[in-house]
Amino acid sequence: MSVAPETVWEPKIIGFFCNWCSYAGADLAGVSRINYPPNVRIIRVPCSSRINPYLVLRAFQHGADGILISG
Amino acid sequence: MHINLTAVAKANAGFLERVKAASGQDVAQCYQCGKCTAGCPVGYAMDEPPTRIMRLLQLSLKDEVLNSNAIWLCSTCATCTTRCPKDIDIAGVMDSLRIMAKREGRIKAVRSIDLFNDVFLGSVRKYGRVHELGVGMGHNLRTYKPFKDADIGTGLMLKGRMKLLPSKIKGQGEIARIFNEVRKLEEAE
Amino acid sequence: MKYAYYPGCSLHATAREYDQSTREVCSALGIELIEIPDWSCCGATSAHSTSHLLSVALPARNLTLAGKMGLDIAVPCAACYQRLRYAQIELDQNEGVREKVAAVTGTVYENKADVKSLLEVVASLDPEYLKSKIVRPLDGLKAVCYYGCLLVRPPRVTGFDDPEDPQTMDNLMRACGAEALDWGYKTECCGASMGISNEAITLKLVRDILQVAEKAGADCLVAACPLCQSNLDSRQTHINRAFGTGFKMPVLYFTQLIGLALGIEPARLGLKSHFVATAGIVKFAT
Amino acid sequence: MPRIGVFVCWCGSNIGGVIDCPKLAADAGELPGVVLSTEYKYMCSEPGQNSIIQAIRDHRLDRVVVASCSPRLHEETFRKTLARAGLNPYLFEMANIREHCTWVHNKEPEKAQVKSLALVSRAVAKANLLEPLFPSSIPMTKRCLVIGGGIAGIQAALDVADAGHEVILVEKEPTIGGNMVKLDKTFPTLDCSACISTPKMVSVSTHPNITLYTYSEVAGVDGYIGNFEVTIRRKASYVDHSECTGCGDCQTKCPTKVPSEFNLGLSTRKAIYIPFPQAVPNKPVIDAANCRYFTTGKCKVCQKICTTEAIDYEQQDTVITEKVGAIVVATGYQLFDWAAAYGEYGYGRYPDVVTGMHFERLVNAAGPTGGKIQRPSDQSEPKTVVFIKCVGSRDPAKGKEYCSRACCMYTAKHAHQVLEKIPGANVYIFYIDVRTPGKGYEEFYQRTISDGAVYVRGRVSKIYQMGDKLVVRGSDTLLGRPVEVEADMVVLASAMVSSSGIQDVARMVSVQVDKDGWLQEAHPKLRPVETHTGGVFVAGSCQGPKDIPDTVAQASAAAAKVCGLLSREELATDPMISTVNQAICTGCGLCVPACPYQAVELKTITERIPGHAPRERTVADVNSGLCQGCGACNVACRPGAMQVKGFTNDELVAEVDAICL
Repeated sequence: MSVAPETVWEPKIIGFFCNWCSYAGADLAGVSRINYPPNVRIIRVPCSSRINPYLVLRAFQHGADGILISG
Repeated sequence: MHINLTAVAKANAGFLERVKAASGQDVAQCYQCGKCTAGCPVGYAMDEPPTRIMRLLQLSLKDEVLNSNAIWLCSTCATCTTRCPKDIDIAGVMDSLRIMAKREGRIKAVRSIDLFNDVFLGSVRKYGRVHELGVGMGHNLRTYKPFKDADIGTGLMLKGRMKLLPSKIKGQGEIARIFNEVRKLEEAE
Repeated sequence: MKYAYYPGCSLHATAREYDQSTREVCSALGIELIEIPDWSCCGATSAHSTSHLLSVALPARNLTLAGKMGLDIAVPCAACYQRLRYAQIELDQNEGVREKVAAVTGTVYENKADVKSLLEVVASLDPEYLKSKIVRPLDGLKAVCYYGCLLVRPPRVTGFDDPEDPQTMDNLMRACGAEALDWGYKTECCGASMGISNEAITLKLVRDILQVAEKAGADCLVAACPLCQSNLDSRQTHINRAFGTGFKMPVLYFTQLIGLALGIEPARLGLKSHFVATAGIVKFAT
Repeated sequence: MPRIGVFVCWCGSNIGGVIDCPKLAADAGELPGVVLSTEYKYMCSEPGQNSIIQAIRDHRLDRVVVASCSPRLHEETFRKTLARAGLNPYLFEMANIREHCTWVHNKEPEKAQVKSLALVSRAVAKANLLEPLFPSSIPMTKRCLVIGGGIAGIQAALDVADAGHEVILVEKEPTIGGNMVKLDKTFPTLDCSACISTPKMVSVSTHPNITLYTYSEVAGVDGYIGNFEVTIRRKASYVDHSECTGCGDCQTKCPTKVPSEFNLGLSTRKAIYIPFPQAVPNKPVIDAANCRYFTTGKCKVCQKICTTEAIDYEQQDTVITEKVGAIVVATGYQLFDWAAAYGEYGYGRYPDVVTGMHFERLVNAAGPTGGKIQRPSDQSEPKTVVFIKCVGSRDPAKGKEYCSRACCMYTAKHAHQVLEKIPGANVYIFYIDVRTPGKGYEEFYQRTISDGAVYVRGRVSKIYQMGDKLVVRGSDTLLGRPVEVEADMVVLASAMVSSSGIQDVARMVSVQVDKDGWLQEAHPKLRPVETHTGGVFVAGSCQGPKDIPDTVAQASAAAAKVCGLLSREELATDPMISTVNQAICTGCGLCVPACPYQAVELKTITERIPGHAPRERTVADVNSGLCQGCGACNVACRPGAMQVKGFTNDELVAEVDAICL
């Protein structure tokens, strides 16, 4: 990806979060108003075992700079 | 050096009961929250602040308690008593401990306070009322600081607030009788 | 209103102005004080630090004398008040003590006279009546009321006001037109009992009280106890020397301030015999 | 083409105060498939929900996306809204723009605006692919298995049985009663433990709805919620309990003495024995490992004396199966093996250093000393007794990190009992904190102090024997001084740990064991007696250390959950589980080991293709009762035959594509 020198580069991070633990954890971060950078966007999965490697590759293909798998 | 609680309990058997009988307070109820020390105006100057006095009592550590300067420095302001969550009259316990220490001749810690009491009560005994000038000067003489507070004393005198001579009451004999009888009764006990 | 008056040793000497102002104010307000004939010392801290029995027996004599008068007792001195109250409660509730006291005094105690502090007595007047008597209100005077220990503690013994935030004196000051400031040291100990025997501690305690009063913006401290008053008033020079401070805080009896508001001449209230000059306070009475 | 409605919620100022909701709605309106995009102050409110229903009708919507809070909060709410509008509730998707966006990016509103659109795009992309889903149902076997016959198991069994359901109660010991029946008195009321627990034990044995298997263990659990099949191994007792009258003659005459488990070795029992007089069932078993006949081939005294010919040396272990719909695990606790860990307390080599449970037996009127507190070493009455709390508890170095919760109170009770039974006794209790959170507990503790117990704050560093005294060396941290006591007896409040067989039981019922060895409840606060395995519940101290009141309360709670389950004729299952497209399944079987719930198995199907002879083929099959919808099989499946409904490959890929934009 090309980065224009005058803009600050911001990574795009896709999170795959287990509904039962880390998704709830991200909810808790919200309830607790814990600010974090808006670069991460979360997709809910029923379990971290549902995350297919293909999904990770697909995300990279579509412009993601980092993947956060949490479960 | 470990405190041998077994030996202490044996050596000081009955001490806790005597404190309880004299003060009417059950120090075992103290749960060491520290509120008495926190509010004590004199706690900062004590070797064993009130909370520790209570703890030492719970373990029957008689010498540590009766030799402490704390029981003499206590100003009897009763802040501790007023705020104690377990409703222990800590100031009352301090009174009892002072009395016990005096009877056992353990008054080395803060001799001047005990002296003051002696001089004060001597004045009451003699005249029925306290002669403030006499007490102040008597105390100073016996603590070898004859001119302590002389400025205040002089000030009071100049302002007509210090009587040079004591006033004696008519019932002075009754007062003397009270002192004598109290002593007799307490010695008998 | 008629009371047996127990001035206590101090009011006959170091606290003569308290005695004077008490008599003036009570007379002006229609409170008749009849001094207990041949009253004796209550024993104070020294007695209860030495013997529990002595600390009850000495006040018992006075309670009995007042009982004979058929009057409740008004006590201006906080220390005497607390000792008399304590003795009264002990004699009422503790049969063993009652018997021993009878043995050492040779008199059987009968609970006839109730013990009241002078503050309580004055405060029991109808506030409207009191206000109607005010001729020179203390407008603009900022006062901090200092209750000390023995008027309010322990509450089991005293009980007429809140031990943490008493208001009796504050209300009287307000009735007199003064502003009674809220402050944090109303009931902190001033260490008067150790003033002679352990002055270093007393100086520190008084310094703290004066400091808080000054920060609160007070023009003067108001006391209801001869030991507190003389301690707070007379030691300021020593404190300034010891701590490098510059306190000049007038310390007045509540009776002196009420007296001023009632229009009584300052001279008759003993206002000239203070260590810290009270002239600045007298000016407020307009 | 689907007709999607997007509803952006302001959530008052929670969302609306950070981002521009009308702009988000307008931008979402441009997304593929969206025919309506609007916003409202509170979407979850009654008027908000009604506006969705109205929009579904007015705009013929067939998919709904709500951009608001977390689906964990309101997914159920809006699914019901869809159902009220006559739409399949699973044609719904949520975009979490509150917890995951405005609440955490409130200082960067522009970036939050961009992110919220990405989150809505993801939801819309998924919504385009949503299919209607339908719950299926499974039948319910209206019987309950209770594993463990302590007070928790007893209470749960009685409650379920009283509600009219059949209960199978399995206990591994020869009697039910567990730990509670060994105790002397219970805090804070000091009522006799046996007196309140033995009547319950009798009720179990006489209850028409309860089948009791003592001296038995659960050997296997198959099936799933509503349809479990349980294998129970009944250990040979060598006594035919249908013939035995429980007269006890055999036990009297038996020549072999071994330490009594019930009395923790403080007394002996025979090789044929009834553990204690009030045992249920009140029939003996033969301990073959110690029986003279079994070890030497000679004796048979019991057989000779038995008038009903109940002794049967040929008896074998038997295995039975039972079908149940629900399981309550109530396997309880045991005491931490302090002697293996605490060398400073003597590694168990000082006979007068005992545990709290030993003390219970020593102080119990029905115990080996008739209730006289005596030192195990010389049967003398101890005059100075030291209690040490937190032995193995709150000690991550030597024992467990957790607090065992009951010890503060039972130690206070023990101290009270010493002071009551031994005049002039000195009692010292070494503690770190005193924890008394229960009704009447603090009052009881204070009463013990009034009784004369001296509490010393500090851990004991060492115990050593000196003559006939045990020197206990500790410190008083309140004074900051080391102290020591010359004690006659030391009682250790040793930690509660889960029963030794817990791992096996947990594996059989597919319940997780936590880091400390306790069974994991589904939610520590809101689902305290349920587990992550449907139909399996926990009761009592198998879930964590507890005292009797909490144990009984939890047992009744578990029973209430069981009764709720058994009251149904059949069970609706969550439709968001795995499904196999058997047409493309190759039968490779990779999904079978991937499944943590044993929900997938291979089966043979017969395919009939016109023009061909029928042929048999192996394919995967999902048991909808067992499947929890985790999707591990979905990932393992190479041809893509296995799909979790609601989280299919296509749906997730669409989500990834949309969220990356």
